Amino acid sequence: MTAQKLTFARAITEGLRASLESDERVLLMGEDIGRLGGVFRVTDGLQKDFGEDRVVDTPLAESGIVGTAIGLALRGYRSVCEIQFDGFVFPAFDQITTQLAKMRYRSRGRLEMPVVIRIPYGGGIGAVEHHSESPEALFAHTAGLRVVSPSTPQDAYDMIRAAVASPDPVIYLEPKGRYWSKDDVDLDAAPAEGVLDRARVARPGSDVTLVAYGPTVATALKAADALAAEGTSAEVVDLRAVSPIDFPTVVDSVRRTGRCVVVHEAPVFHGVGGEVAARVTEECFYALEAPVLRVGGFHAPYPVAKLEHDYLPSVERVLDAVDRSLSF
Amino acid sequence: MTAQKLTFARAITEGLRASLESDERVLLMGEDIGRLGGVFRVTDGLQKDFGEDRVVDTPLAESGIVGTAIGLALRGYRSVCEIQFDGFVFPAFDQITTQLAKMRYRSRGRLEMPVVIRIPYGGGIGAVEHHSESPEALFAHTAGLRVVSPSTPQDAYDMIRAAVASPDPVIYLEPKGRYWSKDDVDLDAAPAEGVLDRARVARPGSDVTLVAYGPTVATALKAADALAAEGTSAEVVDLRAVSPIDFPTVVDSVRRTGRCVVVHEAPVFHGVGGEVAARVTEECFYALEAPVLRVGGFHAPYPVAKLEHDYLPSVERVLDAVDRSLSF
Amino acid sequence: MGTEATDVGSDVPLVQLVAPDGARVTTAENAAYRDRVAHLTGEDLRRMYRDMVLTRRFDDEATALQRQGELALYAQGKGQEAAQVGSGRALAPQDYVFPSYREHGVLQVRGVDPVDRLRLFRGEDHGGWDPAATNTHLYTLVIGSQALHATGYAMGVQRDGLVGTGDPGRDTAVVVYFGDGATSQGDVNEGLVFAAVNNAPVVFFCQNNQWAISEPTTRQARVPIYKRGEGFGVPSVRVDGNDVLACYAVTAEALERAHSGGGPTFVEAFTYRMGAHTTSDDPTRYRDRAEEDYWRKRDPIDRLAALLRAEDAWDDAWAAELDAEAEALGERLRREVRELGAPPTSAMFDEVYATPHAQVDEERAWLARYEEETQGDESQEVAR
Amino acid sequence: MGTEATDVGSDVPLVQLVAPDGARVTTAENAAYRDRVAHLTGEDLRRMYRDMVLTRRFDDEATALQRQGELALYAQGKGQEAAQVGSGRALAPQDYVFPSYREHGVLQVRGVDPVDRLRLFRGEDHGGWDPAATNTHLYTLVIGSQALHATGYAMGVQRDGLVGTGDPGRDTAVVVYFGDGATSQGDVNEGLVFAAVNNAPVVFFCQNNQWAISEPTTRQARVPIYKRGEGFGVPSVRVDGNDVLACYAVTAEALERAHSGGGPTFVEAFTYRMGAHTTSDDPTRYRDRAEEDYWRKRDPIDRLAALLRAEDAWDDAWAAELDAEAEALGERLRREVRELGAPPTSAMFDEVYATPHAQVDEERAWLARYEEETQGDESQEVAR
Ligand SMILES: Cc1ncc(C[n+]2csc(CCOP(=O)(O)OP(=O)(O)O)c2C)c(N)n1
Ligand SMILES: Cc1ncc(C[n+]2csc(CCOP(=O)(O)OP(=O)(O)O)c2C)c(N)n1
Ligand SMILES: [Mg+2]
Ligand SMILES: [Mg+2]
Repeated sequence: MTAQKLTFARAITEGLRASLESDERVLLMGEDIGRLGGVFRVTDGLQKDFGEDRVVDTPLAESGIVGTAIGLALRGYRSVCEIQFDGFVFPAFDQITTQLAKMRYRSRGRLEMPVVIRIPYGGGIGAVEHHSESPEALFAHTAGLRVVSPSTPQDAYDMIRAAVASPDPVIYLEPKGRYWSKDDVDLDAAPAEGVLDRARVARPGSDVTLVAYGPTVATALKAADALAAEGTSAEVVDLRAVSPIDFPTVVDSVRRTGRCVVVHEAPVFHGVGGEVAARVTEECFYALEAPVLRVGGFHAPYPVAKLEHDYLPSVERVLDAVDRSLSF
Repeated sequence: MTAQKLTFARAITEGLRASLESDERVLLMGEDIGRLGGVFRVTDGLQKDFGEDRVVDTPLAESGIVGTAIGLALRGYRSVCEIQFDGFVFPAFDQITTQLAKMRYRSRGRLEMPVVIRIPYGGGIGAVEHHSESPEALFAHTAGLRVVSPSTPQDAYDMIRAAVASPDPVIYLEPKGRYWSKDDVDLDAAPAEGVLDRARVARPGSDVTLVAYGPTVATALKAADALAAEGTSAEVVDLRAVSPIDFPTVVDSVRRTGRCVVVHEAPVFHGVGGEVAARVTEECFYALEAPVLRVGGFHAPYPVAKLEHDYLPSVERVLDAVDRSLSF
Repeated sequence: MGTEATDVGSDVPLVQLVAPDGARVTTAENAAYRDRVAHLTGEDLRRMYRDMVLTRRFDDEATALQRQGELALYAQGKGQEAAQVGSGRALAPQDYVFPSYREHGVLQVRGVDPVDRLRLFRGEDHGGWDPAATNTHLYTLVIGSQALHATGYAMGVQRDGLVGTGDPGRDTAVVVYFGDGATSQGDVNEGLVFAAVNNAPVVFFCQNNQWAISEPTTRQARVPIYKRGEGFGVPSVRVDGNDVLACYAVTAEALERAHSGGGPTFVEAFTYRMGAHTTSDDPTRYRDRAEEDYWRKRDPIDRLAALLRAEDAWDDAWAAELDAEAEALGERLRREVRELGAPPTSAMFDEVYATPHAQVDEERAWLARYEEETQGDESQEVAR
Repeated sequence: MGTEATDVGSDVPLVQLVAPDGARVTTAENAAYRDRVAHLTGEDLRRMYRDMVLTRRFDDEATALQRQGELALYAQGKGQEAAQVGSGRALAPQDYVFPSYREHGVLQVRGVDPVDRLRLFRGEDHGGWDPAATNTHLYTLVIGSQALHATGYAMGVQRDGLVGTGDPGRDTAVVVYFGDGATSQGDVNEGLVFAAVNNAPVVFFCQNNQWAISEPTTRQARVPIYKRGEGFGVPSVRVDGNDVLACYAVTAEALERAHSGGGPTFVEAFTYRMGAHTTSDDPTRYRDRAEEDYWRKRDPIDRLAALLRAEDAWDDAWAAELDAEAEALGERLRREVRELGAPPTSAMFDEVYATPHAQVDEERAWLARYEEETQGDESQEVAR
């Protein structure tokens, strides 16, 4: 293994580069992804290396981006669409929900939709409105889409390659608050198996299971550190995907620990945590010592930057939930 | 009380008529709602009575309908937008999610958004693609929206009037499969209180709680009949609203029955049932004899009409879930 | 009210090659279009006539099948046969078509099997045919969204190097069909943006049939619809949509532009939906008989018949054969549509994803088990 | 590359009343527009100059505050002052404005407090001012969506009977601002559809500043942007966006049309974004100095200064006062923006709904309790 220390963002760049290199029908499309390299520079240098026909600066229209990517897929191309920020995916919601997700089904498998939609998402970067949201539940409810979010640079690299290779449409959610975090990435590894649908035990433990994905995996790991210092052993499960959800891994963990706390940035109300809690409770009813608890955003629009740290699930709020679970 | 037997659809017509009469700033907007009276005839006769400026046939563009309704609200008008079918609300998803839901918050309460979006939803009518879906979870997750669905003609009448009178935007989901069902409606009753946020015990019972809303309330009531014949007493709670959810009423019921089954037409995966199950489990952990079970659509696009009866939650599938709950 | 539907530019000149009475129209303005149909022989015209007659028969049979409860719904194309057959006949086999949901005449020309065309309306399939077999995409029900698919497909064709090769067997273009109502949707307008900026080989073929369900075109636009394309820098033309030769000619011109690298074209075919919007619709609620009568006199099939007779291209034996062929089509539809079964319950879960998805797999297994168990339980259930 | 940005129709004639050197432009074509500014006195021109200078100063101060970490972000308007002040000055007080997020000059004219204008960029408020106080809506960040709000608002004005009353104090119109990039969004195009069909009193004011972040206008359109309106039947005009008088004149014309019942107008103001897209942007990655130099010579403030001098409307004492006023504005911003506190945590839950919502109420109560408890716990937490 020839690992390099890369930022999370750069790991995605390298994953895109590898995909562009290995299949000439892979295209990147989006606003400002060419000469500028995207507002987060994730596509930096790729237009220079692969040309304007493969790394395409599109008109400013998200429905147009996804809609034309669908057409390109029908012609055998594999488009990776960049949505500039989470809050700007909604103009494309119709194309994603009624067309992209359903085209294969509608055609009884005759048509394939290998389209990836990359969305920098989540908060904590002090941004203005629409730049910090977590819309994963709005995609995960729709059959036909795969919805994933990496939490480490290595997963970011492996998962973007797997997403581009997938014959199914993938909503690839990039935790933008982690873009600048660094870690070892093995760029030469063979394409990883199962990264789009298998959860990962990020830290083993025995007293409580913390379920997280994307940006909150780091939060959960920090909470686990703090708990360890107090003598509580927390297992951290990184879901990687919220559609599908790898319940066997979660259930196996909760059967051992008897307690579960789900952590995401999105509002708790009608969020992914509800699905996890409902299903884990079904499967672990007799093993649970406490109800599955959820820590996440509140039922309010993402607030102004000055308040976001009170809105986001902090390590402290995770610890508070673990305390409540333990004392149930 | 001067009750009349009215169809569900006609009860909405009369609620709209009452709203148009009592406030001249109320407008109806939508495709084909004028001379045609809408494809389900819910607005039948209203353009004739209130004129083309108040019952407006719009261009064929859902984003345009909701976006202009927002502008009209800023000028003091109260628009009721008709979306022709559930599957056609998605072009308006951006305006609903990023503008309608957030305008009040963005302005710190200086701007009001009294907009109602009426959506005939749900299946069972033998329709083609996009005409039978249940998208409620996709709205309920977004703060700023109220999301409701009546289950009886009287509620349809009371709730549409309350929705139009509400200073908040309301997604008003009409169970189209129930449009032709008839029941007594008191058109002279004073505007009903709390119908947009209080659940209704549709049938009292003591052994198991069935939670439903919109089209599945009838299903749950039929299941309760069948269960009664077998000696099982089921309480049926009609949520009326999925945002907010009246948890005290549900929790009170489940604390008494110890068992709970949630029924909706939408896919179970990441659906409203997850929120209900998670929260009920938190509040009733020691009272529950079995995990909260969910009955609903599958994680697949709404199928062809020939298969819809296998897709929809039937009375039998509710009974099956109750059996599983009872034998847990 | 009878005139309201044709308010938006009914006085605008349009490309016409055959008058309603079947006489050729010869003007200075239509010279280039006349050239484009000059090579069509009597046999070519009879072929178009055949397509139109079979499309009309298909329409009538499908409507009848719906009335008999064999179809859930049906969207009639009656009156639009010239627009559909004329444009369709201008296509090369390698060109790709994105229909809306009323282009039965286009499907006829492309060779999509008539029974397959009704699977969707029967509620047996969301699509119904293999797009690859005829380079004809499935029907799209969400108004306007296919305009972007077509543009993207055309961008793919460009990347494949199949524009401007000079080889008529290889140069490839895309035609997307939509209605007057659809022009109001953001997606159609974004399609024009993307097509214009990319100079994509796509023809936007708008059938202005005067109505979007109950709304006349005046509720969608206040200037003639074909003007829309020009605002995006897309060459635009209005054609008499009931004149099959004119529709052929303008489409041929647009395709030549696309094939040779000249980019997109916007065509407005001015026509009329003679039937209801769908079998669920009741047009008497919103339009009057005078308007319908006006257009009935402009029936596109009558017009082509008159032309064939005027030019001695009509042949009674051939006409009798065509009658018999239409009869046979009707007979086949009545028989085979009824025989279309229902897919197995498990088909509900097929092809949601290409690769396994845990929740789909579990739910499929659950339903199979449930159905098996309740099969045995039937008696018990009835008792309930 | 320096010319790429101005490729789309930079050779198209546009309405101009003042040349870059400050000389009045007198042509046969601009006669009607000259009439519209004939009544403007030297004092009127100085007032516009003042607005432009204060807007520029506001811009510079805000940029500096962002650099110092006092703002999260800032979107510079430098170079677009003439388009914004000229159009803004044509408005009547009762007219309603929908800005995008860069219309600091419009806000200046409308009287939105300068400190309030920065609350959004400080991350202290999603809006920042009371729209009713100045008939100026909040900034909208989702590109193009305000085009529909403006059209709907204008439809409300029509229903209020405030179009074509003949009373200049009552007739009401709406102006919506957006950029060249925004013209690609479905919503802007749907706005044109709804405005056209309803003949709504709304002016679509597009500032074509040559760039949408890093993308030149050629990525959005292949014909001049003002053509767009015509395809919808909306009268359209291109104006020199760096000529404050021309911008005033075309907006006045459009507003007169709207006020009197003539319906919508589409204005393309051809201008340039002299600064970065926002303080997060680095324009050196996508455009070259030659282009920036070209436009620097066309600075709208310099042009108006030259006009004032050429017409003896410049007054040194007045200029010195204006300098002092700009100084004071800067000083006030530097002081008061720093003093803007943070809202209380509970504000997060305020005004999500107008009426109680159970989940919001519970979560608000939960967070208050949690914060109270952890306040006391602080030491314990640190220990963790
Ligand atoms: C997004 C969307 N909104 C609404 C509908 C419902 N609908 C089906 S057809 C139709 C009218 C279409 O009119 P037009 O585009 O003129 O085509 P035509 O039916 O006349 O061929 C409407 C409103 C739909 N299918 N999709
Ligand atoms: C729907 C949406 N997509 C993307 C963005 C991100 N974004 C912000 S400004 C901008 C460019 C806008 O260009 P233009 O309309 O020309 O206005 P300008 O910034 O030049 O004033 C983009 C892509 C957004 N705000 N909204
Ligand atoms: Mg039509
Ligand atoms: Mg711009």
